[in-house]
Amino acid sequence: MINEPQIINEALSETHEQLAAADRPSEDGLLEIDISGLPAGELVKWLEDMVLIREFEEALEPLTLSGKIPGSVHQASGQEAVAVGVVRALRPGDIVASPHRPHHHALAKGLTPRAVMAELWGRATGCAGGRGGTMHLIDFSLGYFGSNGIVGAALGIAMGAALAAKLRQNGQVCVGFFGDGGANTGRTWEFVNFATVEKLPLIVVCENNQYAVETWIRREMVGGTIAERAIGFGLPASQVDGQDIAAVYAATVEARERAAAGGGPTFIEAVTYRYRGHNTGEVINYRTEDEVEHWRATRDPVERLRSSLERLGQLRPGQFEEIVAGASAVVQDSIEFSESSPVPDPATAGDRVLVTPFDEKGLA
Amino acid sequence: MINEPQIINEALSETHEQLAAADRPSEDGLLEIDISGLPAGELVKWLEDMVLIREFEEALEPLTLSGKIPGSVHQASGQEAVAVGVVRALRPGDIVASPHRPHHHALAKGLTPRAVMAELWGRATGCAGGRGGTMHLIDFSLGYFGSNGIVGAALGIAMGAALAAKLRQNGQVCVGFFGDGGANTGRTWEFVNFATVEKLPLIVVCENNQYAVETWIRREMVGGTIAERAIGFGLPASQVDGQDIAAVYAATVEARERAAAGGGPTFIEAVTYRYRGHNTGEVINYRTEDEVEHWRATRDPVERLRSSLERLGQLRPGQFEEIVAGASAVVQDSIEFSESSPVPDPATAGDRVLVTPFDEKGLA
Amino acid sequence: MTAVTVGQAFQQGLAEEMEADDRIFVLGTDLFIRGGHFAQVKGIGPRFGHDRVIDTPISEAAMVAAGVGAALNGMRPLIDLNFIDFAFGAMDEIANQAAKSSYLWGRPVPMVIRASSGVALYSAQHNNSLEAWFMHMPGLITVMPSNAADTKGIIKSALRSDDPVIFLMHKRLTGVRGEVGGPDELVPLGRAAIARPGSDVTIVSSGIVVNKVVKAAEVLASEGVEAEVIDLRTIFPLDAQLIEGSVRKTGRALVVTEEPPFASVASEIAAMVQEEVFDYLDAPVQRVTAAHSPIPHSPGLMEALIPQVETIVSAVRGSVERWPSTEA
Amino acid sequence: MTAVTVGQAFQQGLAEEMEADDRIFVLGTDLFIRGGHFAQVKGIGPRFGHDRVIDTPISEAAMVAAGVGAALNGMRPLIDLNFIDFAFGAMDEIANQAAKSSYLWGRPVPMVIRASSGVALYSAQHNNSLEAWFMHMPGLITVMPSNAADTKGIIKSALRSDDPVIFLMHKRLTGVRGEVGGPDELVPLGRAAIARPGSDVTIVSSGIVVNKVVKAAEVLASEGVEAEVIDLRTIFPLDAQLIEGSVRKTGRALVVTEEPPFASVASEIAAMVQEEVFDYLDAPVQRVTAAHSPIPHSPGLMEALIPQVETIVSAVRGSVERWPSTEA
Ligand SMILES: Cc1ncc(C[n+]2csc(CCOP(=O)(O)OP(=O)(O)O)c2C)c(N)n1
Ligand SMILES: Cc1ncc(C[n+]2csc(CCOP(=O)(O)OP(=O)(O)O)c2C)c(N)n1
Ligand SMILES: [Mg+2]
Ligand SMILES: [Mg+2]
Repeated sequence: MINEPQIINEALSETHEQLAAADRPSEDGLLEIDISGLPAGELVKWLEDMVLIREFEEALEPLTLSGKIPGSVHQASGQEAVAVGVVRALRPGDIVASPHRPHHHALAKGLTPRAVMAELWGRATGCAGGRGGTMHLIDFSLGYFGSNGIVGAALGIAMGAALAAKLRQNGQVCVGFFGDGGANTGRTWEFVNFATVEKLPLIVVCENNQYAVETWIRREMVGGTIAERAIGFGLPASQVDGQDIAAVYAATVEARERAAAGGGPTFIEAVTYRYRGHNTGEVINYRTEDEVEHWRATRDPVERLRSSLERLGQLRPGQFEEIVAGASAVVQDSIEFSESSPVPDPATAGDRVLVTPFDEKGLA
Repeated sequence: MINEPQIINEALSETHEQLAAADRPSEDGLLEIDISGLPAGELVKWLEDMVLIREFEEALEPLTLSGKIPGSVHQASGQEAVAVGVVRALRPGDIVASPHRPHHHALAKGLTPRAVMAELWGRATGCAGGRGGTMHLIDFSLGYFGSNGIVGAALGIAMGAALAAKLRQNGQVCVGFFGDGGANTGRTWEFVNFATVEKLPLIVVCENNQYAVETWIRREMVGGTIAERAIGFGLPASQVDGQDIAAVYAATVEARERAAAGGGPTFIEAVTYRYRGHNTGEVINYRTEDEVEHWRATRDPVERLRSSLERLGQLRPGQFEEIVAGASAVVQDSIEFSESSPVPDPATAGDRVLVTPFDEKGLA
Repeated sequence: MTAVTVGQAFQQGLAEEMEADDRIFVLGTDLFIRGGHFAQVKGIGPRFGHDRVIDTPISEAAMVAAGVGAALNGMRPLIDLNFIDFAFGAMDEIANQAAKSSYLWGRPVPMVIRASSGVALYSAQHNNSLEAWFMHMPGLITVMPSNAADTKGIIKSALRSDDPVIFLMHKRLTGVRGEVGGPDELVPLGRAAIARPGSDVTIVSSGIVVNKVVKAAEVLASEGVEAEVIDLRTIFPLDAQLIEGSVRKTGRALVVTEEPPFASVASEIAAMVQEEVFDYLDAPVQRVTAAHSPIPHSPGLMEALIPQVETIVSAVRGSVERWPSTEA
Repeated sequence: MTAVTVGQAFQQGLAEEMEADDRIFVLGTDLFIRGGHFAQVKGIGPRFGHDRVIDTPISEAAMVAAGVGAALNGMRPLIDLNFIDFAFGAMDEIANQAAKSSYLWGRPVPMVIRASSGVALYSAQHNNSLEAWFMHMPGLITVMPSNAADTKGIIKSALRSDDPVIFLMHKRLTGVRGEVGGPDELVPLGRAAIARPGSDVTIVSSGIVVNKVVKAAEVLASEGVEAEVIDLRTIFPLDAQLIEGSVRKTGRALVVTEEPPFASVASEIAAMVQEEVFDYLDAPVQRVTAAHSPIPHSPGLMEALIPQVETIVSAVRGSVERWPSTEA
């Protein structure tokens, strides 16, 4: 009964080759995107958002490895276009909830790098007072209904928030993010079904970065796309190129309109890629460096937007480098801010478990 | 915010009319079935199985209302062709697991009416020694891996049994039943997905009787059929007329062959109907008597097989009445058997919780 | 004042609160027409309409998630799980989401989860007693009324609480009648009640078991032992003060519950009482609980596993005989 | 004999049993290459192949259901849930299916559920302590080793048991080294161990906490108080005899656990000890547990909520001062 050891994902080369075959890169090697439908005056800001996310994520690995950030975190480098494309299509009062890989969503939704970074550091100045860390970021005032440590759970919170929005008729639209791995947990489909039946103002966004930890999507999912799976639950669903911010934005605008008009939820599968390991410090044995390089070279979402903007003359020479430098400074500031922030007072460690007062015997 | 009271399912008339429009009944008002592909010599036995189930189920209401059977039970009158059609397509070593509406499966799989009836009565002679009742019937020796009180759970047990069958390479094929309501519980789709990924020898049978308690399927499920939903999980899936034993049998034979050949699971949605309430004693406010009558008149699975057999001269005049009388006597016997059976010894009530011995303090 | 059933008391309390606060809605399976498996919300659907009584698919995770998300977004949902056993399918949503939001995010989840509970028919999978689980899990309030008045008074408090409340109704109490308070009479969360005053032994229990304990107290009274019967009403936060005060007086305590014995509500009360009033105790704190066993279908087996009046009486008798009172 | 980590001890025990019994297989997420989130089965995949180490989708209900069904059909699965918190998504499969089959159907479910547990980093949703829940639920065995030798010896026993066993490995023990027994050395389920003998006070604990308790015992010894430290190893069935015997001797007991306090394993032991050896007790049985709180991210907050050596020492000191020994 003993098989041969087999360490690298056997289907890997196939993905890579399929990808390469489908690619028709432009001169700079990147696949072109069409940004003509986007609000021209805002696109530099979008690029700034994406660069900030990239810089933020890329700063984290050494901070976790050195223990300054306790524990490891899940970086989203490579997935910037999904976060920014979705959030830019929303209105300010709209709601977003994230899974365990959330920094890009949180930053896109307006949380400051300081609030997020200090939270990762477990400092009192973090957005959850240092109690939550990366998987429990929060800012209700910005419509950010939390990152979540449990696969699929954030979609449930967004779904429930959408139910409240419907009942309160307040015009809010809610977005629940999850990953390709989250497409295999039963609760995801309960949430999708319920939202569809109740025609909730919900946008379901599956960030299909093709891996769940070390598990390639095709290892644990047979048949069509995740969007095709969703169609069986009776809601409009489509797959978009998650590295193309224009595609993500357009799909979200349409979904938002439908939701706001009482047309119910929409399912968006955004095909994307994470450049880093599942978590900081991971030793990657399940995919090749070639594969990563191919994604970077042909589909990097930041570079694709930059290249389009440059081609259309909306980015002057040197401006991109300025943006990167600016973002880097902001991230650096968030690190210094975190380092100099106080840790939460241990005397408060047990506070706020309930609103109802209690002590070590029960009712206080 | 107060709406008009609204007691009858608003979409009811629609179903009924759709049905009526689609129907092309034969002379006796029944929709014909084509039994030419079935093993001719066995069909009278199949009819006997179905009649036995019907008689068994129909005997239960007064027994529960009088308290002789403690609690109420879920009858499957009207769903006989699904149970018999599926089980007749299996081999003896194959495995079946049922949800809360299980008597038809248990009897079809070979449990005696005495063993089942006495279990409902909570008697020591019941198939679970009186511990289980209707929702925990069991006979491992017959490959009957239990009825289950939790919606969707039986499919999980069948799926796990199928994993064992695959690992043990023993040729077993496993069947997990659930209802239309069970198509909305997340676990169902986890089980389906896992079975598909692992190519397990599993047949997933959804008995779509169109109601989950009082809830009409279209109230809590939007879009296509349940089978179409299943297709998104990458396994072959089809909807069959569950009142046509030939259709059920054929679909199961095909599924069994696929499973046995290593082709993995198949999803069968059998559209059927329950004549009785969700449970004995239920007051039915959610569908019309007309609807029930229409199903009985055009699609009764017992009558359809009987009519076909009579048409082909495989049932002599009077034989059906003899079968009914025989079944009725067997059911009557099971009642007398149960009534005269001992209740389990209260001194044993706490036995067998674990194999490892323990007492009221812990380890014994 | 006329007597109503526990089920009707629940409906009254719920309807009154729904009239007063339009953030409250009810969500679960088969509620609108049938009123739930125990008719616990019968009539609420037609009265308040489909926006306030939402029928759902059989999707317990989605039901509770809907409640959590809606509560975080300004509503006050009552999620009806029918049987508490179905909470297994929503356990992450209860324990990891609802119970942790106040702590992590500073925004509590004002949601009530109602479920029928307690030992009755339908065998093992429909008769799990989970009050100890909820008591153990930080971030939840758990209540378990024993009569109609408390049912009404507590559901009203629960619906006004900012915390997530697990509201457990004993199946076999559903039809039991009693008088109830008016629209402004609330029973506070966290406060136990003295169901029968007494001086010789404190017997703590909750839910349906209180009735058996009161009967046992009558038998004991005829033997000269006056039991003080405490009805917990709220399982957590525990009304430790009331219990301790009583045991200081009586010097003897018994806890009677219908749950399995280990790491139970009864364990907690026994542990707490001996810790806090050790010097007043004439005898160990005893526990009478259900057996460490699933609940079987056959009624005779089922009854053999749970506390009965006679078991309670003899536990007290045994204690008094072996450890006679020090004073008197 | 060379020292191995607790994680390696687990792998050794598992591999030995897999060699001996080909009904054993392992199933969970990210096991084959990565060896699980704690490298707990690192190397087992390549060694035994894809039929014996089955990677799954993120579908906890399906994982445990696969285990239950396979166990009922002749196999002996080890289901790896990575973190015990993910059991929430499979709670029905654990509590309503695996735990009830022996009772209802007379066929036990020989399945081991392995998970990392105990307070560590990653905040509230990844740091639930559920051993009390499993202890409370009839039909389950729950174990929680404190060192490498027991980890190996207990996983071997668990894999040979016919009952469903919840095997909890403390996250912060994963890399701790110790010597382990050979292929035939099993540690029986249900048997506690005396981690340090003593005569003045019995301190009961389990898992990682045993280390803190032993340190506290050293401090106490320097003050003239000799603590007997009991390492439960198995949470249920509880080794009540060993605990009672020790308390009969010492007259004083403390339970130290890292879980929330109410209806906890600590509650159970406190309740049981005072019930069984009341007449030997000089002082109430004390509990030192984690606070009734979710576990936060910030390490300082986290440490403030769980028992520390100093808390344990002062609890014993407080007891001895307030209730001095009667004899001696
Ligand atoms: C219910 C549950 N099971 C398992 C885990 C452990 N876990 C955390 S992230 C992850 C992989 C998620 O993959 P995917 O959904 O594709 O998101 P990605 O990491 O790719 O962003 C797993 C298994 C969890 N957090 N929750
Ligand atoms: C997880 C769970 N939720 C709810 C119930 C209560 N319940 C029992 S049967 C049933 C309806 C099931 O409908 P369906 O699956 O269509 O089967 P049918 O009764 O029609 O045979 C419900 C809601 C349950 N047993 N388990
Ligand atoms: Mg992924
Ligand atoms: Mg149905």
